Amino acid sequence: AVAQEEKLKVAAIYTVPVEQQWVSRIHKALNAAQQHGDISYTFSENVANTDYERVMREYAEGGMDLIVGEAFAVERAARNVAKEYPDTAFLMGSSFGPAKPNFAVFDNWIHEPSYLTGMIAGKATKSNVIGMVGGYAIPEVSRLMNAFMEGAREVNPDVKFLVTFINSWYDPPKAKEAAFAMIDKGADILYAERFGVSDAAKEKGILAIGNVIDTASDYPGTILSSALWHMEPTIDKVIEDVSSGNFEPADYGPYSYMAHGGGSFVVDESLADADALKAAREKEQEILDGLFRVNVNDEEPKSTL
Amino acid sequence: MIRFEPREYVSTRRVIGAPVFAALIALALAAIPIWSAGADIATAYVLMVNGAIGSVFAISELLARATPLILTGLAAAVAFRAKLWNIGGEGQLYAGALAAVAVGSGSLALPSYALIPAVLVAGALAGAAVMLVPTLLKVKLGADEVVTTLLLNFVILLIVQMMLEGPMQDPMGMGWPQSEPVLEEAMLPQLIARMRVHAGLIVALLAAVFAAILMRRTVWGFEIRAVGANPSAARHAGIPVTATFVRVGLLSGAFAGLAGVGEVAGLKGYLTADLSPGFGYAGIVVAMLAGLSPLGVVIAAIFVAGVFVGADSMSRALGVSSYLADLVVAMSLLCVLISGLFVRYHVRIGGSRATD
Amino acid sequence: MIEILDILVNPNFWAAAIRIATPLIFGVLGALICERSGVLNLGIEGIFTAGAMAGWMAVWLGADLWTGVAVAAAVGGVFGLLHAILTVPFGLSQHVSGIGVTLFATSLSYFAYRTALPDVSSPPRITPFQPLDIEGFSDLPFIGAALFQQTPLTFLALFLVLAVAFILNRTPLGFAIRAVGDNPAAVEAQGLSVFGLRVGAVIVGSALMAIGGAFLTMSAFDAFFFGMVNGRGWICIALVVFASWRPGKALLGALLFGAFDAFQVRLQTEVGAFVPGQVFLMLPYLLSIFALVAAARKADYPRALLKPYFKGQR
Amino acid sequence: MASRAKQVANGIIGGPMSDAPAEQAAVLKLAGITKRFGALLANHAINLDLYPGEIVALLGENGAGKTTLMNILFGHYVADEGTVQIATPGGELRPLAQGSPQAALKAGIGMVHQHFTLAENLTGIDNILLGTRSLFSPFASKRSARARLEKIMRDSGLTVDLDTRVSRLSVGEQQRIEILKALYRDARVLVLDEPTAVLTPQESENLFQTLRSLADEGLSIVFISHKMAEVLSASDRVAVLRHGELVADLPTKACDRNMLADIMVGRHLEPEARMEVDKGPPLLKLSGISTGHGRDALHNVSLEVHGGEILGLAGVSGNGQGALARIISGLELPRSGSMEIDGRRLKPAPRTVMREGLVRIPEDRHRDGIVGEMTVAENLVIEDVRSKAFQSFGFLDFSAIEERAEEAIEAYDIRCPGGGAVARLLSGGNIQKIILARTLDKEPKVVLAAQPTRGLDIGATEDVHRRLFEARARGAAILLISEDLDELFQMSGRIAVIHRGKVSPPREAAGLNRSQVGLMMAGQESEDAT
Ligand SMILES: Nc1ncnc2c1ncn2[C@@H]1O[C@H](COP(=O)(O)OP(=O)(O)OP(=O)(O)O)[C@@H](O)[C@H]1O
Ligand SMILES: Nc1ncnc2c1ncn2[C@@H]1O[C@H](COP(=O)(O)OP(=O)(O)OP(=O)(O)O)[C@@H](O)[C@H]1O
Ligand SMILES: [Mg+2]
Ligand SMILES: [Mg+2]
Repeated sequence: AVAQEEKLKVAAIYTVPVEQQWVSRIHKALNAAQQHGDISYTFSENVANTDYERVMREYAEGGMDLIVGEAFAVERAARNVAKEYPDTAFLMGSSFGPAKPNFAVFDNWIHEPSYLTGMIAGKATKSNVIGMVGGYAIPEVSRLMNAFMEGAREVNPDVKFLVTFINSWYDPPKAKEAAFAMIDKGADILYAERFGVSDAAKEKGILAIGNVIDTASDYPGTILSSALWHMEPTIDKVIEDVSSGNFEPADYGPYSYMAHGGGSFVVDESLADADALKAAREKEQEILDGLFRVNVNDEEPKSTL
Repeated sequence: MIRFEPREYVSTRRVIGAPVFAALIALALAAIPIWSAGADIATAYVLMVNGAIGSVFAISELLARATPLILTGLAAAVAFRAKLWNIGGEGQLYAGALAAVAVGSGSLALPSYALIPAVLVAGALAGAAVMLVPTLLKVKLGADEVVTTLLLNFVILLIVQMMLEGPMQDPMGMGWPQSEPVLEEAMLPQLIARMRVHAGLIVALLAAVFAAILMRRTVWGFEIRAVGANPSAARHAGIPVTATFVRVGLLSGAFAGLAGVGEVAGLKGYLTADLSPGFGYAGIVVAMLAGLSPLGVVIAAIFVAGVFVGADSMSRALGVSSYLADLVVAMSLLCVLISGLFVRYHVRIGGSRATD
Repeated sequence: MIEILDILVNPNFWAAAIRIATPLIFGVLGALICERSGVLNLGIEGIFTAGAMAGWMAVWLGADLWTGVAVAAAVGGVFGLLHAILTVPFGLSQHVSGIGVTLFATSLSYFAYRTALPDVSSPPRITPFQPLDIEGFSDLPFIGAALFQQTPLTFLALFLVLAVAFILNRTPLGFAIRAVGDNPAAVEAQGLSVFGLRVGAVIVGSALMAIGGAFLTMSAFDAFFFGMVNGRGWICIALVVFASWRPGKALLGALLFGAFDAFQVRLQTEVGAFVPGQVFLMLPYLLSIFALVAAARKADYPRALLKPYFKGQR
Repeated sequence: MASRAKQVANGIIGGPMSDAPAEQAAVLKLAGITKRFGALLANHAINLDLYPGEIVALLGENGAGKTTLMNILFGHYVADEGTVQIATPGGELRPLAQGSPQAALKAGIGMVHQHFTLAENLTGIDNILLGTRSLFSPFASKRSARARLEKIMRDSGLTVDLDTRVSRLSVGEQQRIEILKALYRDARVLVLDEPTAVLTPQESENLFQTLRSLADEGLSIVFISHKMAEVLSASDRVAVLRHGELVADLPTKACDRNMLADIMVGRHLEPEARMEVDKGPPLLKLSGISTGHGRDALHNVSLEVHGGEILGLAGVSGNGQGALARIISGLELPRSGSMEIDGRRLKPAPRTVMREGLVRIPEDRHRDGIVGEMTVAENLVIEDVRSKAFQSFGFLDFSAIEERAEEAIEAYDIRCPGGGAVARLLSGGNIQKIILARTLDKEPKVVLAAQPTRGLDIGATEDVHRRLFEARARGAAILLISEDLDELFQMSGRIAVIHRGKVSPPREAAGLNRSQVGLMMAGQESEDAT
């Protein structure tokens, strides 16, 4: 066993509560690492924009070895603070690149499984209308939606999409209303980028596609397929690098790829069409083998109905 | 039954002592949530004080947070003096921030000494313009300003979102709803190297002194106080009531707008829709804690900021839920608010009821 | 144009409007009762949050749904009592006390939630209220689809509109509340307790607000989220003025707001590509302001609103 | 009878038993009532008994403690010392719980407050029934209550439309509702605090007739008033308060006007001698002014007020005086017609009329006259803050303001702790003095005095009259709007009457008598007066 003092001190800063899908994955991975005894972990959630820099500095001053967080919307402050604490390693979710000397980045690169869920959904829709409810049209969201749409179109060229952004990361009742509206317009499959969408699907007895986290057990019989994000490979890798003194301000994004186990594709086999599943599994293997690359498209997706 | 008898004479010791005592009570009460979260109470207090004033960094953070609160506090204080219930500080703050970005992110190529004033003026004007709408609706059409200012907060925030996702979106922002950064030349200088406290603090303090002089020493201030206390007598006495309301509205909005400028051009460098964690609303509390006195606003803002920053830092150091900080702030506000009673009144419990 | 008509004739649209309006109906009735007695309650936003949290938490801990509603109401009543004590016997500024209560109730709810559930990574869920399917009624052509997709809480809200209107306009209690909001001295001179009436009205009003919050976690959704109230309380404050302090108009205002919101969501999928969504989101607020301006001259607001009453003081 | 001996020993003029039948027991007994507000002794060891069927007038200067005493009786205030006893319907005296209006109501005390305590958003009947029934009774059937009220209205002559919202009733009607409130609850003691302050002469007359008939039925009545005439004509007994002490308790028969005034003020008052001043040129000229609609309208009003003249405008309140005063004050523009001050036609606005030398004493001094939250000094300069005397470059000149305050406090005998005192805390008379000081000291050309002595005691009234005479002597044109015929005849050279928004041509006061004016106020043109 490693002695208490030698444990890596890791802090995380989240701008939203830890229940929020995206953040929950980081939180979960760090909690797991703590459970293994690799690190000691503390975090601050729901940190307001103005307070973000102070929290970063407090952690840096407090002798943290590694600080994990999201630089989105606090990019400038995060990068400035990092520069001032060169002995601390920073791993930040960011749409931009890493920066010397100590600013590493990651992102939820699960466009691959998203594509696969699209293939399942494209076959499953009968009305040929798929409803998609997102938070904001940022790359992290658009990229996955576009991959999903591409996957669906590959197996079903007639499929149409309804796209709504609720302009909030966190308003389930609103997301639910948006989903209801899409059902009214004929959507029979919902792409659940936000909390609340699957609830609408469940209530109306239609199917939903999960994203980032696995909610199948919360909505039995509703979640057809999900593209999951696993932060563990990224976190484990960065902990290893920091512990061994090999930390580099690199892009840890690829550790979210399926090949590294950072993304996975799950299907409720009792709900999915067997042929569609077979096709998707084949495609999954191609991706893992490096034979197929899913396009990265950060454009804002638009309704096609 | 509780009875309140107004004091004939209120000693300075009481005026200062009561809120201090109340703050201590609030901190004592904070022991309950700290304890319920399973943390050590004594350590918590040490950490809290340290987090608020224990280092240059802490003090800088405290002042950085107090800066917008002073300005939104002033916005409420001057307006409330005239009984113009401006609950729209939040929206005006965002309008100020939006204007600061519009002017400061490249549309004007000016050297620092010209660009900074331009940004400040733009922000103040934008805040003032936003407040002008409810003020005019009130004086011309009799629409209740509590509601109109409150509703405009939402409208402005939506406009900000619209701008951030549309014309003012940072093309380099990867699709994030954020504005282009404010130019280096437009940024308010930092007051301490590598610390966040910025020249916005000076602006805020000047604004407080300005408001204090305006209210106490000028004809306009006299007129504002008169209109606030009794508009019909003021009108009868020949004071231009409508003009006074408009003046107060513009000033109040301008202060809140400046708060937005400080946040954008002093701290963040660009605008996002989550710029303010409710500074506009907190300003109302600050103003009332200060008894609507402009200089009192400075003290109240520093107090509120200190409690927040200290409790926030403490919660982090102890690994207690960071919602504790907001809770301690709320409890302090309520306690200080109540203490005001003991300053103004003898509080008698029971009372001398002769018979029953 | 056709699309817009399509939306309006769809019963699901009206179902959504009623659903969105329900928490607002509770909130606006609560705020209306407080204000009719002369007390502005800006604690509403926090009381919504506390109700949402407490009601949900009770159910999550094993209580049945209606007990959860009762718990929410009780918690709302406690915060109402706090606001009432600060503003009625203490006579402190109603604005500040209200905002203080909002800060307090919100932060306490969040703190309590997080302290009780420190390690959740996805929000725990309960089984919420289900639509009230009444045999026969649900099959009615339009109404059935619009109304009977709603849960019992919506029917409670609609019932409360009638109850509050009835109490205010027909019963001695209602007359006393209206009188204390107009001229507390009148109530005192008739041997009634100004404090009792106001404190009671604020407690009851706050309890209703909290049920509005509970609707969000126990009917509209099935879990508690931070920030889920999201300004709904403030909207109610505006709606009360829009409604000129009348329950019937309050219902109308809430429905109008709900309809706008539902419309906005639906319109976005139609024309979202051309008009920013925010424009639609703005409409209900702007409409409220216009309605307010139009109604400002006529409204007979409670004359004693915001004015503390001290016995034996002038 | 021990109490009487004590009162006499205390130096009180007269005694409670002077006129009341000796064998009759008191319904109400106030004993040793003392009440302090901070350092102020508002009531000091007051003993007062009340007997069935009598009408007692409570007299005293502003601030003498009359309202305080009655508020203690009714439970709004708690006395610091002393007891209140009230007889049960059986006639037995029982102590009354203090500080509880509810207990007072239950014991049979009814009170009509100086400021009406009516919820204006309710109808008359709902106001009357407020608090009479369980709050939690689900239905509010008013049938039996209405029947009882109708009987009370018939018996007392206090008729009023019970189903009209109070906000739409006239003050006289509102007062009737107030009295009905007490009668409906079977009051045996009725207290009226300055009931006639806002009533017209006719309304006052009716009121006292009603009160007399109620007293004949056995009701005991205490009323507070500043008007000597009505005290002398309507009461059986007079109690006088001075500086919180009961200084006289006499049968009315034994009193006369001068004697009461002297007891009240504690010194002898000389009525102001009327001296004639030469009439100058017309300084205020209104031509063809029309405005408004309904009760508060004006129709083609033309008036000229000359320098050195006081023109009295008589009229029952609510016949357009308000609109006229607002127009002359510059608060409102007329729909048609014009106004000239000293030959200069102008668009009325508060500042323009003041610039031309017109000053105004507003009808409602608390609402329009002073800013209660501001200091006496600030209220003294409020009309002139923009003048060079009190500011330079927009900054207030505090020493000038202070100096001005000291001078005015001295000159006008404004009783207050100093210029820094908050104006709200001053008595009505002293508030009026602030207004007089800031207006009359400007040596105005025109003075608009609207109800300048309403609610003021004799001393303060005399003071106002003296100041107005002084202004006239300096050549000012004074328009005096009043409902008080005594005042109008005492002050005015000419009198005009306003009725339903029309103003009669002014006539020399000397050639008019009270009943002629009274008829004109009621709308009857008296031909013979010319
Ligand atoms: N006793 C009652 N029973 C059933 N419905 C009622 C009752 N009283 C009122 N209502 C209804 O409740 C709604 C709301 O009443 P609201 O207070 O708005 O009426 P109102 O006519 O505006 O009141 P008011 O007459 O006091 O001005 C109305 O539609 C009214 O018909
Ligand atoms: N609640 C109070 N607090 C402080 N002082 C008070 C209060 N009520 C009355 N006073 C003071 O007590 C004194 C007596 O007041 P009160 O109202 O009884 O006079 P009054 O005889 O009714 O006068 P008026 O003729 O003007 O009505 C006054 O000096 C008044 O300022
Ligand atoms: Mg009504
Ligand atoms: Mg009095």
